[in-house]
Amino acid sequence: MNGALLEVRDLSVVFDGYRALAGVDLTVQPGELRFLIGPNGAGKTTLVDAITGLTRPAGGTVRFEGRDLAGRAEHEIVRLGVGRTFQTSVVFEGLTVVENLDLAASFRRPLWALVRRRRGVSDQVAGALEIIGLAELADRPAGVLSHGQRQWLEIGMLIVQAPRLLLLDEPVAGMSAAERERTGELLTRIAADHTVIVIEHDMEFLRRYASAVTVLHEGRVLVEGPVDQVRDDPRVQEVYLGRPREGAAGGATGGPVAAVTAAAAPPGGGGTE
Amino acid sequence: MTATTPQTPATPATAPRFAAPPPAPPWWARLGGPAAFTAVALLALVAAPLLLEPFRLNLLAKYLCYAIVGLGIGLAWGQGGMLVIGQGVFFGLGGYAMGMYLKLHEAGGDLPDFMVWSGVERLPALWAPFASPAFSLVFAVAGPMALAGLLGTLVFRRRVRGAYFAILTQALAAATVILLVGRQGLTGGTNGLTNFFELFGQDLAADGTQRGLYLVVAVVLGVLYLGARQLLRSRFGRLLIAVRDGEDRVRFLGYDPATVKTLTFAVSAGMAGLAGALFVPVVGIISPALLGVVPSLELVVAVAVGGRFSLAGAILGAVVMGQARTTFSEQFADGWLYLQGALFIVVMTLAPRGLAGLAGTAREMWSSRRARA
Amino acid sequence: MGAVINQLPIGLSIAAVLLLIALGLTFTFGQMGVINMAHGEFIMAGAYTAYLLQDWAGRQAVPVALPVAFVVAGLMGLVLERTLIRRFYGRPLDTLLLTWGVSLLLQQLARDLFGAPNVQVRAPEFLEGGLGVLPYNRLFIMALAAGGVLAIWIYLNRTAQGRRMQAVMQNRQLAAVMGIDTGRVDMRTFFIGSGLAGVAGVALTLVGPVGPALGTYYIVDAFLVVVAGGLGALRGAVAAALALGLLNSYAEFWTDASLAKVVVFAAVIAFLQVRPRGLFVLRSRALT
Amino acid sequence: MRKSAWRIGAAIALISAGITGCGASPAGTAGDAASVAGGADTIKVGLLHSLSGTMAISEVTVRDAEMLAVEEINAAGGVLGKKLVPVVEDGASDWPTFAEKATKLIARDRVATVFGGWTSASRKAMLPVFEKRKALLWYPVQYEGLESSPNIFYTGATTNQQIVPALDYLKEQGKKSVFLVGSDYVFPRTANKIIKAYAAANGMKVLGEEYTPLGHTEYGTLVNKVVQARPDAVFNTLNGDSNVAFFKQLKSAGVTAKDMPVMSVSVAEEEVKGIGVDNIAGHLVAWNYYQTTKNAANDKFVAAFKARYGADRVTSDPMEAGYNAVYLWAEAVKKAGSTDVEAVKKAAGGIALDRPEGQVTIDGDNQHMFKTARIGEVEPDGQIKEVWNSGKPIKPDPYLRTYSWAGGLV
Repeated sequence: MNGALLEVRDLSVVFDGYRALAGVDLTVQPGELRFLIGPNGAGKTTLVDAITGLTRPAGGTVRFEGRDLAGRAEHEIVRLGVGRTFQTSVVFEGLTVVENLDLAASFRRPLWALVRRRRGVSDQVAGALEIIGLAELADRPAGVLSHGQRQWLEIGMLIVQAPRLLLLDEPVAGMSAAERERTGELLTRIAADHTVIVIEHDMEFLRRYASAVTVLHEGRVLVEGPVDQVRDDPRVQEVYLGRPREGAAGGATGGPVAAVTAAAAPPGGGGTE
Repeated sequence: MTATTPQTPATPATAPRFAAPPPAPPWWARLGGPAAFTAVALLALVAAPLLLEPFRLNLLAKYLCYAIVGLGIGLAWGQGGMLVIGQGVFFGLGGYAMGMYLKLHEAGGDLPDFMVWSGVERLPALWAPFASPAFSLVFAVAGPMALAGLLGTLVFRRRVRGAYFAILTQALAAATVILLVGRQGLTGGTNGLTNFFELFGQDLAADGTQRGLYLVVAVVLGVLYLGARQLLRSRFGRLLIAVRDGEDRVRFLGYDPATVKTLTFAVSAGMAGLAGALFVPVVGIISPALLGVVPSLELVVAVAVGGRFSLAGAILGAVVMGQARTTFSEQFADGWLYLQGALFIVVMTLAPRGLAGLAGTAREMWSSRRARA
Repeated sequence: MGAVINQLPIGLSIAAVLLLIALGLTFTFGQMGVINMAHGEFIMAGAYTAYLLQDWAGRQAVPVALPVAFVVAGLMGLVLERTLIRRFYGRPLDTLLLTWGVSLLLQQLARDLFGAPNVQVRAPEFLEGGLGVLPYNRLFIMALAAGGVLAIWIYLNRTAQGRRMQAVMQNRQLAAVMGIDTGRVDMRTFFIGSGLAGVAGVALTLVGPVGPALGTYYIVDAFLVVVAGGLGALRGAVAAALALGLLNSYAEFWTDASLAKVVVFAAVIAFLQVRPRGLFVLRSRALT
Repeated sequence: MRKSAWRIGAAIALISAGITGCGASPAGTAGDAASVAGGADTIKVGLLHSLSGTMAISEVTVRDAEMLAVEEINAAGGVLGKKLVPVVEDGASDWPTFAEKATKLIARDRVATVFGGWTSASRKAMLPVFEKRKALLWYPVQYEGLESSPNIFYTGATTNQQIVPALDYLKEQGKKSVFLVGSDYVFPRTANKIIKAYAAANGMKVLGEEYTPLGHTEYGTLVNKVVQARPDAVFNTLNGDSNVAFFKQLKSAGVTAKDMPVMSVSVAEEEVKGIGVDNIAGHLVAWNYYQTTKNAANDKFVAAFKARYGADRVTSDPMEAGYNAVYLWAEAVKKAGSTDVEAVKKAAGGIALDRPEGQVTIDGDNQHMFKTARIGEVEPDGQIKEVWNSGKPIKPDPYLRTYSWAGGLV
């Protein structure tokens, strides 16, 4: 296990008595492109949240480059080199595209250095604009971007920060076919020189771009391995095609919302396979 | 994932979001207009002192003091999303620093008059440094900044924000007033500090002194405005807006929003403190009634009326509301509360971007019509 | 030691007043994110309701006014919600300023309708006298607060309407997706929250002044209770009101009334260092 | 930037225009205030009270009384053959506003004199304005003393005309111990200092001294402290709405006027209604005037006031003091033959008039009034019955120089 970039050991997360993660182990080596899949409620986003400091784990460890991430604030974890995107993209609508990128790129500057105005566009930002294909929209406010463009901008904001590990949460959810195509290319390009973990529901996308896959189910790792092997695993097939067990898991939170959530959850992308 | 996965970033209770998001491009940050600024500056520095009778000039100086506070509120609230309804506390801290200096100067080595009435026999140690005008002025700015820095650190680091923060600043204002009133021997109680006659050897009642003070206030306001504008156009300003619109997201860019907010809060408190220090010689009194919840809220409302997203709007609002208040109470006193109340409701409902926003909209309509013609 | 025991009922009665006032606020603030600065004026409306009912009910005005004031203040809240606040969902800070404007208007209106001086509401005979240090009117307020908490608990947990209200409180969008008419729920919430303020107003006529400024005396403390208790959490409001009430009474006993207020504020700040979101908080994964 | 800057520019221009527009009225050189005030056949006088805000409740009644006096004087032919024109301004319960409005009345409206103020804070805020501009203020409310500005006439009681007689009365009644309860501001703290000095010299015990913030309404703890201390009497300097809460909570704690009377110095007829007669009946108050005070001048005042403002209105001490102030000033102007501030001040000393409270004489030295102290008891009908008076007007002594026990106070 030595030399692993990310090592998650026996990680558990509890929400009001409901165990969203129940002892997850995950190891990611430098340079890897890892896909995380699983049905609704499997704990994929929770896992990413716990790694990036958004959610405090109830137990277990997360080590990044050998350093324990426990108890560190989100921004400190980012500064160690772990970047992430969100399912629903959150770019700063009040700022322009280039300002969004520039802000992301400046994160290692001391605060006092930020008091000076930005002059021009740094090479790094210009490069990222090129990669994500938003060069001609550089000076438009991010608020006018389409859903797909926002996701790319978010990825761009990650790239300029040069993280050693990228965590992308459903980057193609809600995208058109053409947008998926471009996102896939973007992903391939990024994965060439970054370590990336992608949460994805979309099986088509998965088949095209994934090599290694980890399947989560009910807060545990169900299977891990190359994409074909995972796809043929009977346990995975049971989870995805067999009896829908996520309803029971959701019910454990109790209260009206849980009832609502279980029923209201739209059929996830994972169920399409 | 279950449907509890991250929603769009707005739980109503905590997210400082706006139904009608501000017009995306920060137009004020990109339009350079030294000529226009110079015109306003000339009007304020040359025309006003020449045209206004001393009584009105003195009132304008008072409004400009409020405008300085408004500028700070615009920075913290309009740009940083931190609604402060305890800004009067910082204003008061600056005011008291200046008031203490003037009072000691007036007493000329004796005890200030109110201490004699309150049975204080020796000058409290807290007062001693304020015999120095330099210390008083520095404290007027640094004191509020330090207090805001402390409160900000305590509160923002624990991610208390939005409504909670607003309520805490409100409670701070209420508690400060009670403390000031209760420590009468030290602070002059409800009466506050008053009865000043001289500032740096100048007779405060003289028209010339008041004109000079007006100019000082106007220049300070102008300088602070330029400084604030510069700050907003910098990366820090972009970061501040980012914090306003998505504090948690900023964390994932590797910044600590608590630091950004605390700094901004402290800067805005420093402005309020300076305004308070200038206010005292202009108006001649500082008392707890000036820094409670109500005056603090009135300042915020003035900024809302002027336009919280625009620094110029914040200044405009403070001046307009100050003048409106004076005019109204001269005409019909009872009407002021109705008018003030109604004004907030109308502004918040129909023009959340305030006068500045209305002017912007009007201009856009005009220019688009002209473009069509 | 005698002081500790003596002050206990006084602390509890302060807590009861705080709780009565804060109960409505936890609702409107917790569920709808509305910081209703006009809540104090709904309290005032309740107090004036008792005053007006004296012409008809004489000294029984206070008990008679309880349900009437609930409806009167509730309707005022309803009107406020329908006409103004509904435009402001998702802008809590703006509602603060908006409702402050409303509160100024209502105060001035009260001045014009009832005059600036305080008016008198006579307490019913059966509330004269008391048990030891605890007067009957204090006991009445404590009973009222306890009754209010119980009624709300039953409403929230034992009725379909209450469950819908909880659902909206926990996840508005999802509740809407589920087919809950969130607009109706909001109306109901505001009606109940404001109505509780009216009830509090009637109770306050027993111990305090009845005048146009009535609401302003209680509003800051009430908000502190809500902040310390946590958003929309009934048990949080109860615990926070108890804690602040007791702290207030003991701090005042050992220092003075001015310092007690400062102590309470400092305590709330210190407490938020430990529990930034208040005592009880609904866990949410929403990213803000 | 350009656009926003233009916006401020436009606004400032607009405001400046507005200000200068207003300023175009009777201008002239600022400075010498009064002698020609109001032009040929009228004299302007300023009435400056809080008409809005927390103090409006009290101050409006004084404004009403002063207005009545102005109207009566005008109906009788005015002063020096000129009609008085009242200029009413709102102090808005805000001390800097008082200073601002005082400046306006003096410098812009050029009034001959100003009648105004209620709280000490408002007076302290106005004082430098009147002193600097050599103008004249008539202040109508009892206050804490320790002041004697050459530009202010004080028509309410100073401490030796209210607090000291109240203590004399309590002593006479055999009260050996008192508990001091007050709002946390200047008047109560000063009053209590005097009370403690008096008590020390007269063998009275002060069992406790408690202050509550202005507007405080939670008196459970304080009442508890009072009850435990078991004093013979309570000396109450609470202000405004706090009185309502205090008396209600005192009564519900089972304290009656019989076993523990409360002597109040800020509760007048107007406040009794709000407190509720049930809650305060039997307790004591100390003033110089009550609506029930028996004499011809008062019968006339009460009748005129009710005729002007409604039968349900009551008159009170500060109202009467404000009403007197206008008459006293008018008398001084007649005597001086001019409205010039210095002339009026010189003429004022020694003027004696029969007023509703009895004879009032201006003390030319400290510009306070000789006033008769009266202790009253609240009746079940809400009126106040006089139970004791000082027999003759007491010479004002704002610094208590003639009282040996008060030596260490100032």
